Amino acid sequence: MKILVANRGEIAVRILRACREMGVPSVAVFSACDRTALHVGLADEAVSIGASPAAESYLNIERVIAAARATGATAVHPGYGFLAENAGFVRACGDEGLTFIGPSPDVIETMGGKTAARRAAIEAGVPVVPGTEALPDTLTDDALCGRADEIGYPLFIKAVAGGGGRGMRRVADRAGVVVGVAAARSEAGAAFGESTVYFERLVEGARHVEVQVLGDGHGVVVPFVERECSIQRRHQKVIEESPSVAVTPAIRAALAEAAVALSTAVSYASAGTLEFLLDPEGRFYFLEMNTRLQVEHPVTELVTGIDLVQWQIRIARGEPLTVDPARALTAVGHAIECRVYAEDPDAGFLPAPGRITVLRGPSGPGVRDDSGVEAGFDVPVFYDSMISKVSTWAPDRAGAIARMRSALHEYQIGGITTAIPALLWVLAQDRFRDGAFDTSFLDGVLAARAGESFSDLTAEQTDLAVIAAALSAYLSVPPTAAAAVGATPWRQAARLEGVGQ
Amino acid sequence: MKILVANRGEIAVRILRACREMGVPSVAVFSACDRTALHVGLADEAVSIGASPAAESYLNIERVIAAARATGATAVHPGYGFLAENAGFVRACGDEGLTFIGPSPDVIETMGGKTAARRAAIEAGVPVVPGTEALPDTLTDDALCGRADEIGYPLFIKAVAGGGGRGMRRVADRAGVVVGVAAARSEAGAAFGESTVYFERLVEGARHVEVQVLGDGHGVVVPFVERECSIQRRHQKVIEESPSVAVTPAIRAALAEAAVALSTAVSYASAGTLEFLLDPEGRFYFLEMNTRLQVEHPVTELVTGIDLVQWQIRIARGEPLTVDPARALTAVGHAIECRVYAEDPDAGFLPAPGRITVLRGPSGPGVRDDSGVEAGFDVPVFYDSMISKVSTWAPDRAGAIARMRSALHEYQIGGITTAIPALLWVLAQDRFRDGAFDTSFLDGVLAARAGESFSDLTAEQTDLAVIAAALSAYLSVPPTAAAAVGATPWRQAARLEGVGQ
Amino acid sequence: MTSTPTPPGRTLRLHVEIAGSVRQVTVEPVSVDSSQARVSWDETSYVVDAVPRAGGFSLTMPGGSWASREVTCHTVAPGEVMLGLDGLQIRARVGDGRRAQPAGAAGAEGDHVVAAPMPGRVVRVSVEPGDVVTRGQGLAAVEAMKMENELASPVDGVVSEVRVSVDDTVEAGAVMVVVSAAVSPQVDHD
Amino acid sequence: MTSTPTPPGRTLRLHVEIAGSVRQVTVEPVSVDSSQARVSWDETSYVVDAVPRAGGFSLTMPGGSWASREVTCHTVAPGEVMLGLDGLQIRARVGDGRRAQPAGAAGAEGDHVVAAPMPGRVVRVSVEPGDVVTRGQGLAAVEAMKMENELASPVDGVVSEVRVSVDDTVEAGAVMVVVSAAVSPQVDHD
Repeated sequence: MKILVANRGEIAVRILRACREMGVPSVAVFSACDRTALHVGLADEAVSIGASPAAESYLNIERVIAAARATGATAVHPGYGFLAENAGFVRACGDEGLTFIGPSPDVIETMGGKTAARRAAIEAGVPVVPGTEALPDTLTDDALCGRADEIGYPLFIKAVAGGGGRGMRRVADRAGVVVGVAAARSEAGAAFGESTVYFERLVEGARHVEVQVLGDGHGVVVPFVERECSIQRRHQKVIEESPSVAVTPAIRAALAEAAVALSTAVSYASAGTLEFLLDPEGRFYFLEMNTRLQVEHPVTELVTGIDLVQWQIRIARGEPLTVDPARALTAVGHAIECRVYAEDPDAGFLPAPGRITVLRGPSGPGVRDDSGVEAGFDVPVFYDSMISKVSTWAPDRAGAIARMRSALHEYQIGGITTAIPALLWVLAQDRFRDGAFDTSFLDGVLAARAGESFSDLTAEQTDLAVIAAALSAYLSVPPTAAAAVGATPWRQAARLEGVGQ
Repeated sequence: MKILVANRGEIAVRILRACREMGVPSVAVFSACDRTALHVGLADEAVSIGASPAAESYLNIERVIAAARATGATAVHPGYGFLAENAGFVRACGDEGLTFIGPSPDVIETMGGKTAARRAAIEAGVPVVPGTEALPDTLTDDALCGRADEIGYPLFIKAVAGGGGRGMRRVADRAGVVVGVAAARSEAGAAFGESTVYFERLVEGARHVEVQVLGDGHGVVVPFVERECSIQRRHQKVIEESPSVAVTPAIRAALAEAAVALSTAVSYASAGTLEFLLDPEGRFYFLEMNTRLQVEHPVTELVTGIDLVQWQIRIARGEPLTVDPARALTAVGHAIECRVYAEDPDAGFLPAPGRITVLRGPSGPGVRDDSGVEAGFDVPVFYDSMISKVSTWAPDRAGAIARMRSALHEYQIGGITTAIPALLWVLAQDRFRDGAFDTSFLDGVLAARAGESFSDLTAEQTDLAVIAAALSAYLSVPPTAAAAVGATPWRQAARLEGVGQ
Repeated sequence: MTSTPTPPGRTLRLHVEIAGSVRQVTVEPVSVDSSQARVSWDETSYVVDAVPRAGGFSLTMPGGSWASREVTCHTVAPGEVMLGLDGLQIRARVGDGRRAQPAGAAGAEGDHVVAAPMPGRVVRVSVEPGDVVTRGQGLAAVEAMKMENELASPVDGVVSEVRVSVDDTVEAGAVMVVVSAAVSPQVDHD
Repeated sequence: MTSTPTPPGRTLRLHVEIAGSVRQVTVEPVSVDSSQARVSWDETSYVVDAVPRAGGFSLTMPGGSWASREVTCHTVAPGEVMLGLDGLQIRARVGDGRRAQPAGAAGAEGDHVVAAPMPGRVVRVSVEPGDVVTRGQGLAAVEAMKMENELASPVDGVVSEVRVSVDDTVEAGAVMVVVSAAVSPQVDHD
């Protein structure tokens, strides 16, 4: 097997590492702005596949297939995002004789559409959030309101093809239905080229928990201990952990049973994740299935010791699924993941692309840094702003949080801003530390503190910042490590002045 | 508690991280050449303690104590090396009211001297290698030979105060005794200021295994699953792992029992390690005890999930030792550590200090990088040449080795040479992969290939090297990340020429 | 950086604004042969040992406080630096101490330019020249890193210029829309 | 680096020695507007895309082979670079292709300098001027990083100079001892 990784950033790096550990030759693909990206250097071979906009490179099926053909790759790992859940791409791989590392295109179609997946769940006896089927565009306003009344308020309008919170609207009462549907349809149409929406009851106080599964495609499915992903900003996950403080052994067993029932029903192959809402009474409802590797898979790897990417590759090779089910369902210790986005949290989380002047990722015991960037790299404007994921493990949740705070504290990155100050702020909140949160927690506390800087300084830190700012004006701070041996900064300032004259 | 870390490099970084995770304020000390060292930046406070030679800084008891006094530190963690096993330093800490994070000075004296430790082991019923007590300088040559005959050949002459292979001589027969003793005494005298030696039988085909313990100082001692440290170059450990392929459950239990007997006999407090020889028949012999944290402690942390440095701090605070003994004695998966020395393996492992121009440590699942350096740092000539330790974990030994090869492969360091090519070569040896080695393995295979480069290139790698060498002459390679956006290297070359004119 | 380098040993006066408060700061090298300087403002005075390192400084305080820190530092705009410290990010304004230049209090009168906050693609233009807009009203949107960022009018006023169209690629700081402020009863004098 | 930078587009001929074998290499940029160059020797020819990056290059080969590599690169002495590739370290000699300069075959006749291989402290000097020494005999020892490194005579000969004493601090490359070779029956001609 020779694997082409049809992705970029940290997930391409993650997959390329798995290839190298397994002795599997690897091929990276890259767009114009990713020529010097980390994943390019970690692959055995690398192929340029086009211009920077994703549509002209990472989303371009023909170019990815051509790169596989040119390098003699025999398999494709799609990572997440881009072409990972594109059944057309999976079929194109099949036509080319390439093994797609993931489930079949039919399963992707069955489980990928939100309403189709709900139907499959209902058939498999898995509880779903009360909701409607896809709502035809031809429904009258009155009919829409009638369907909404049946579900009850508050409810969510969701796009069938949705993701990342787009095409999604919260509706508090009947009066908001018609305008909400119009807005959601328009947003979904613009974002996904598909404007169909449906209604789903809003489960108040719910957490987002999800079950990782591995399937061999022949009816064997191994469920894993749950991940808790309720810390979200605008429906985007920010912090994930495993296990969930809200999941008892009985709930865990029931979640696993539901995940197996649904995955087995579709003869699921490879790694997949079933997302559930868990209400304050411990009832859970299936939401959707992600038919691919998940961003937050490291927390599962840290508490079970099972390498999910290596298993995806083994399953694709046709090896038997010999994961120990007891180990998969038992968390040893606690793991937590923070997504490091290139954003400015003090400017409303504005995306912050740019050149990284200095980078020192966290390290040490119990710390895993899945980074997709390095010093000198220009974080591009064209793709998702996540530049790395920091994961920590400790025997208990408090220890994992303490280790995460320490790791983020020592994470040094210059030239761009990141959401790290906001992550540190969340980790310090009592409600987070107590585990007393639901999916609305983060948006709520962010709204309550709007405008305040996340980089709240102690008196000592303020003094240090004043000193550093003044020195930066006095001295020319070199963008990279280049202080001459024995030179004092004041001499360097003098020398620079000489150059300027 | 406020902890001063009386060390430098990776072990200071390791301890400072533990302090920050535990919320304990920390103080770093640094010598002149370490002003910008990594450990200085990771501490809450940092104090200059003198000139670069260790005797004028890290080994200077008065200056270390003065730094603690000036910063209000209440405890001192010595790391390993420097003052870690200096009973005089421990007493000076006590006189100053500082908690020494380690055992009592009496225990250090009892277990620190090799012949005293042997005596304690014999009293505790722990087997030792057949050998003599310290040999008085007044013995005649005939008497020396007589004592050697009693032990049998081959034997080792060892310095009572020895370490790192100094003051140690292998003697094959009676003819080598007198000259060997003279040489060992002279070397030990020069290195340790103490020339006394003793004889010990050379156990043929022996492995070096060791047992980590934690003691509470009140008679409770928890033994850990063994570490295997037989991969040594000139008596210096290079690769360590846990568990040992040669240790059966019965041997593990017996080793643990011996370690507990000896540690309990001295009411051992804090972390310590008992070193044993294990012969091919599974018999083991106590060698010596290291009354401090060991370089290779990460492999134990990786297979048990127990943080040894945090426990040292808890024990020093007087907290009860609540480590689960079953977990401590059970390896989950397999861990391996490679020491990355700044050496040139192709020049007889010559030390290679110098400025690090670029550094990208390995990362990802199952990889832990304990580094003491970063890009821009000048690796000093004054101290040990170990710049980092890479540890990997996997469910089994083959997986841990594969992961280590991948991690070292991606470890990028420029400006200095390191022993990484030699490590990769060892990891690829069949005897290493089969676990079929003893302490003489590495020196033997190194001698057999003397003069050959460890960087044995494939045809493709040779071509790439030729290309890179030619391009480096054509273009000015910037020492750090600074390629201007949009500039091609050929334009840059042209611009440089313009500057030169 | 923001000011002309100064001869070794020469004292420099700067104003530094952090989190809304401005300090008049004096920087005075202890000697050109050491890496130490005295940095003072108000009643505060530190002797710091400052060694430049990758993207910033290593600071220690041999003069008593003993604090040690790595600070990263990059210029984001003339007179504006972004500092990184303990996982936090601090925007600081630094200027010549002789010219008073309190920041933040931009006048509410006259033309206000609405610039792209980061490089990206224009995905929406909601106004035309002559449109009357209110403070906070969306004028246009830029997409970067898969996120849409709505740009709002900083003032009540009238759109005087629209310089971009949908699908244009813009650099950070590119002027997109200009709004002429309605006459405001309150004017801040500099 | 080892040679004067060359105008864009100009072809450069170099000799490159790696692992004892010397190749006459030609480097020819494809154009100044691309980051590609043709690098050829003997029957071998590659088009490489070379982008400078921290301490080295990123190389890809758009011309068919598709191999991609990060190579670190630093000059250790004039005409000598140390390359890092796939965790390996490769010493290469690079020189102007017009001047033949086969390395390694230093003549066995004349004065041989024994230099400190790294910075360190002299811990032993075993010879005096006039001593007769044999090839491989220890002359002095330097300590660095807690390791003693014995320096051996490269030839049979007579010690003509001893330039260091015990406890001296030496830099890498500092001449410590000079040995005049005994007349040898075999002389390599360059």
